[in-house]
Amino acid sequence: MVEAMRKLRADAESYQGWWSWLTTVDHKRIGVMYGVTAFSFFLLGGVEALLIRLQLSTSNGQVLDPDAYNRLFTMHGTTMIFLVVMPLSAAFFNLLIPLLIGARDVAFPRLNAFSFWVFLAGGLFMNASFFTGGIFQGKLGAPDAGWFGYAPLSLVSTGQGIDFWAFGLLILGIASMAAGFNFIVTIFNMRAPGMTLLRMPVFVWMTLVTSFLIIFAMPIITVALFELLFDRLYGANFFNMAAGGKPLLWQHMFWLFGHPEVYILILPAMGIVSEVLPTFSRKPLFGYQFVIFSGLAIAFMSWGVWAHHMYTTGLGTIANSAFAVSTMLIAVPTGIKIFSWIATLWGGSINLKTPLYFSVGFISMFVIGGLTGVMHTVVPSDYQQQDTYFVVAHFHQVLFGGAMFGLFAGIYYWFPKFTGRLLHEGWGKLHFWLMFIGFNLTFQPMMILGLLGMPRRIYSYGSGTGWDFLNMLATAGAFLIGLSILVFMINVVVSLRRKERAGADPWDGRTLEWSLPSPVPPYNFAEIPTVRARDDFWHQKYAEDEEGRPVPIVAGGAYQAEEEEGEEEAETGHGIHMPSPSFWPLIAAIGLPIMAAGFIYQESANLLPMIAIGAVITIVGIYGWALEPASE
Amino acid sequence: MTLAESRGIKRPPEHEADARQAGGRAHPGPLEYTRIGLILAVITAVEVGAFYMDIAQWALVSILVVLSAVKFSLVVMWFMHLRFDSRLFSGLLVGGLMLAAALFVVVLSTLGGGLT
Amino acid sequence: MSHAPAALETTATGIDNRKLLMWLFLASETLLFGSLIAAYLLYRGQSVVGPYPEELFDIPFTSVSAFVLLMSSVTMVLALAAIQRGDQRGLRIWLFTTALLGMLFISGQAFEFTEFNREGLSLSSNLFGTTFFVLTGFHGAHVTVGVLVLLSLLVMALRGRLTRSQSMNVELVGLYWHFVDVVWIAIFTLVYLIQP
Amino acid sequence: MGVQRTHLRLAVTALLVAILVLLVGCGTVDDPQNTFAPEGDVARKQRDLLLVWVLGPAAVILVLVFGVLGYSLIRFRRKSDNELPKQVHGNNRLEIAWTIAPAILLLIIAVPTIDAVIDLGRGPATDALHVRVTGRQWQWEFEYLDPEYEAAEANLECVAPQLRAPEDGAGQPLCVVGELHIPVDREVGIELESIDVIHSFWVPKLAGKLDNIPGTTNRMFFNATKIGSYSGQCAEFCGLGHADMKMIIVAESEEDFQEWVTDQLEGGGAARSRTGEPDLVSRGE
Ligand code: HEA
Ligand code: HEA
Ligand code: CUA
Ligand SMILES: [Cu+2]
Repeated sequence: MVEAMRKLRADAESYQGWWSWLTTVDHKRIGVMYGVTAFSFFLLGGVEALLIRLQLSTSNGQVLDPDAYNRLFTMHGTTMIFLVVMPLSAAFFNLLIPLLIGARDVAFPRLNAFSFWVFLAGGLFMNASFFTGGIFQGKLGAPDAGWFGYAPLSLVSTGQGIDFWAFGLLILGIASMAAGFNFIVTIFNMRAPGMTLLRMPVFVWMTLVTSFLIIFAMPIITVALFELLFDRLYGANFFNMAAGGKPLLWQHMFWLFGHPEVYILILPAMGIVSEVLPTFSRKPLFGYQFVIFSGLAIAFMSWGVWAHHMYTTGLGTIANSAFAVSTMLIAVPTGIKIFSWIATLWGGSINLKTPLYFSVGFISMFVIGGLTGVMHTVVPSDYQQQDTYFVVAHFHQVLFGGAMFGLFAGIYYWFPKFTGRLLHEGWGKLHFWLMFIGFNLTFQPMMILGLLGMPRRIYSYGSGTGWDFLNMLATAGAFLIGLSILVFMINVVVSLRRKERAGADPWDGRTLEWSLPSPVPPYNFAEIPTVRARDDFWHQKYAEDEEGRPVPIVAGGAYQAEEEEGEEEAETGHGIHMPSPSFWPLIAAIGLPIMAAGFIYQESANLLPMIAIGAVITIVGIYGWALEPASE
Repeated sequence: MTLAESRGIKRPPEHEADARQAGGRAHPGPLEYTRIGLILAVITAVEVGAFYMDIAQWALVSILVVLSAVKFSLVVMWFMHLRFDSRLFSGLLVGGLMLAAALFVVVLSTLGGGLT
Repeated sequence: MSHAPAALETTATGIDNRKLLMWLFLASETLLFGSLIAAYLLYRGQSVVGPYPEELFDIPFTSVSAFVLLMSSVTMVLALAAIQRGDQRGLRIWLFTTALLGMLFISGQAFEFTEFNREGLSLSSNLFGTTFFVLTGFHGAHVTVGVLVLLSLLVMALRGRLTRSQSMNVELVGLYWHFVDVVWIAIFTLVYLIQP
Repeated sequence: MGVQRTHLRLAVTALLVAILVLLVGCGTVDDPQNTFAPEGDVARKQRDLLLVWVLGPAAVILVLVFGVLGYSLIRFRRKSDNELPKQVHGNNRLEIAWTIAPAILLLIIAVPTIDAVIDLGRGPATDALHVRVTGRQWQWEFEYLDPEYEAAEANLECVAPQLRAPEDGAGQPLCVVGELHIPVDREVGIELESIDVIHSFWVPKLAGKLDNIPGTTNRMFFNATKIGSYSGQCAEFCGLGHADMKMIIVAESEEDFQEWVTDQLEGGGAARSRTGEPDLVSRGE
């Protein structure tokens, strides 16, 4: 056994270099790649946002022309949602799920690698659209119909921007669905002995719920995108009103997907916060069951509210009322979470470290965002707010103030587990405060701008509107956020060079990953653990006295003895089987954007062969994958 | 939740390589499959027959919907083994179907069109 | 379909990983086909110009097609029963028959499409053409993928690489195949038999 | 620890700044599209609904949540490294309480919401002025549908009427572009259409928006309770010219309105059509 492990470690150490990253099927490496890629896209989306803010900083801005502006906000929204928040969440799924449930890897390691490569292919493909309009003549070619691409505007849009957008989203959809299937199977099937569903950490639960939302929501947008593409490329009539088509069908389908999507974006962050708060208050999560069931309730209810994005389309009195009520009620399970988190802090021993800062930032900003959401549900006043900066403020408040803050909390919390180094606290707090202040400076003024009647998606506004000052504030805030991101990047670089090691359990953690060395070895667990309680690792460290106060267990205590017995049991199992690396997932992924490009250009440049080439590459990849003698 | 119940500290005993699944019964044999196939064929014949009969539209529609639902259930219950396999699978399929049905009934009724 | 020995590691639920994966995939496919069918129903009878479905549908022909696909489900499940018994000859025969029936179905569809096309129906001619071709086309694409996978299985079986212990491979393909079949049961009724 | 104190003070300052900004923002003089300064009954109703029923409760919830959150952060800070708090796992009664209380609050908010939805969903009053508003990339076209506003000549700047098959025997409704005149204190019934992509008709001080969707007709109504001119603009992204797709609604006395109409009918409508950017300064003041 020991011999085998030594060999595995040696194998892993000899397995280095760029080739090893291209063929890796290790969930931790894939997680790192997801994280780094998504963060790069965040910088890109952030630069787009800064350009937008520069243009809007004063009335009659001259930085961008309307065409470039429209393309930039479309790409900003699309990038932030599909290339930043979703994959950052996926990075955490990858890094953590096997560790949290006591597994050596995900259920389908190669499918997991495939997800990542397809995501990368889709992201690059989407951004390649910038170059289609003749960028050297100063014209961007990106999509220009907004991140929800309402038909018929997205039909009449000229150039290839929308085609790239639609195919890009289709490719990204494949990546998300594959990851969704994989994580559901992993969570159901790969749990260590004793890890019952109701012992799973909340983050695992939220991953499960999110994955279910993904696999049910993605097919709907897939069909919508295909319909759009058939209309654009082959003259089909789905949204063509001249032939009797209904443009509103697009909106229904988009938001049928789109609303579950916003919970796909927020639930992982909520899971992260549910792990951070207990650790940093040295108390179990308050109302574990309620937090989980409220997550399930949110997921369930998220299917019944989509038309709140369509109040002003004239749905009729009954539909508007019904969707108003269903949307309002979604605040109830969300409230349960907020209250349970605060109750977790209450009476705890709160360790004011950076991950906790970001978690508290999450709670406070998300509550503001949620309450503005509730304002939107009041249909008649939404007639005034819809498509104004009030909406822009609402969703940045939940997406940035919520999801991004939560994800940063996770980065600070788990960074030591995967790098062996803690992020520097001083830089971290500077990062937090700059971001927190910058965030409020950017998005609170937008709330007022919305109420002052500033519509969204306008490249310019007149000077008599009274919007100048607040816009200037927002721009200043955006640059402050940018500065905070630079501080974060400095922090990462500085911290990685620190000599000081983090140790296995720097935060006095509660869940299984903290029982492993940092960084985690390739096989995760030398012995698959046997789980006896929720927050199992905490209970290995502390017993509880009669008053419910934890008492540290000295090594060799009762629990430890039991543990050894458990180990013997596990000993009788198999040795460590690690999945072997494979480059087939990468090959299979490469074919997809080639095929998509072939479809887009087949008429103008007769690239029919390109479709075939792409298809062949993908099929070869799949066959190679299927026939490869791998042990997974 | 059945899953939680089926989940103890001990792993379930290793199962044989045949198709027996946890909580599931053995699959039926060729004879039974063929019988179901015959029933399916007969129902299809009845459907097409009904199509050519001179009956009221509502009656035709209800007959066709019921018959195809029966066909659907026969295939998923026997050929896809939902009768014998883990209840989780039935839950997934039925959940997906109900979700799709619920969502699109609402969409179609707000958008109007051929259904109304 | 990897060559992983069937019961190398037992899972926490006792359910096979790949079988769960397949069912999750099928569950999400219900929303894919649900969306496509909904678009068809939404635009049923809304075309502003012809050709209309009443003029084109050839019910006896399509009924035969539907019957062919239905029977391919029977042969598919017989292939599974064969491999589970260790009956290699049966496995090969039934896999072959299933693939053949699948190809027959696709040929039927190809014939139907060209026929409709000749009579003036195209993706762009009217709402009926748009929704009909996209819905049945997506289904046809699924059948095609299924046939390719069946043929791959058949090759494996002929080379003796599909042993009894790998019956899960056949079971998974079967699940997919039957699902594609039940989707056609719905389409046959909703699109062809029920007309406004 | 003093550092933590400073952080908290910083946070409080940031919050105060935010509130200050809010107050400054709402009090600016130039506010041609301020939804909180309505000049019509519909817009007033929409603002009051928000102010009374949502903003108040939301503010209370916000203060409560922030208060308890801030309090626990200060009160329960870790004082020593081996401090181990009592392990509380939850409290069902508490959980149920904070499930039910928000639900009740929301159902209460739902009542005036639905009431207002129904109210705004009614048809226009019997004496209303009927106007069809057509959106097109990128201008607004207003047609006066009541029979007394029939023009002898068509206004060639108006594209929508030309696309529509002319009705037998009927003349052209008076059509103007970019600037709609209405009599003050009289309800205006609006029909919204589009001839290309989706647009959204929005005059913040008079009424919330409703979309112009190709292939459908949406209906709304509003009035102006004060003489003046009100600026509005397209609120659904519609392409390159979206930001410039503006309009002016001029509310004037019945006499002025009639005079304007007579002018228009004689001048063929084109005379006073919008030229360039609309003038955002109120006329009536
Ligand atoms: C992470 C993403 C996220 C999240 C979590 C939410 C959460 C919510 N959203 Fe938001 N929303 C978006 C992302 C998100 N939204 C995006 C991207 C858009 C715009 C898309 C576009 O147009 O581009 C949008 C737009 C949007 C609209 C359409 C606006 C318009 O276009 O006119 C509406 C309308 O109802 C709405 C409502 C809500 C509600 C009620 C919630 C609720 O879930 C919030 C619930 C939370 C709370 C209420 C706070 C905590 C609760 C308590 C403290 C309990 C007590 C509270 C009460 C009793 C009220 N959202
Ligand atoms: C998770 C989602 C997310 C996030 C994080 C953000 C982040 C930001 N967003 Fe975005 N936004 C959306 C999602 C998001 N947005 C969506 C969905 C839309 C709707 C689009 C549509 O209408 O279609 C939108 C629209 C939108 C608009 C409205 C445009 C319009 O309607 O006309 C504005 C305007 O100010 C804006 C601003 C910002 C700003 C200033 C940030 C900032 O917080 C960004 C901060 C980040 C940085 C500043 C990056 C840091 C970079 C550096 C430090 C440079 C270093 C570079 C190198 C080393 C190369 N966003
Ligand atoms: Cu018209 Cu925006
Ligand atoms: Cu929503």
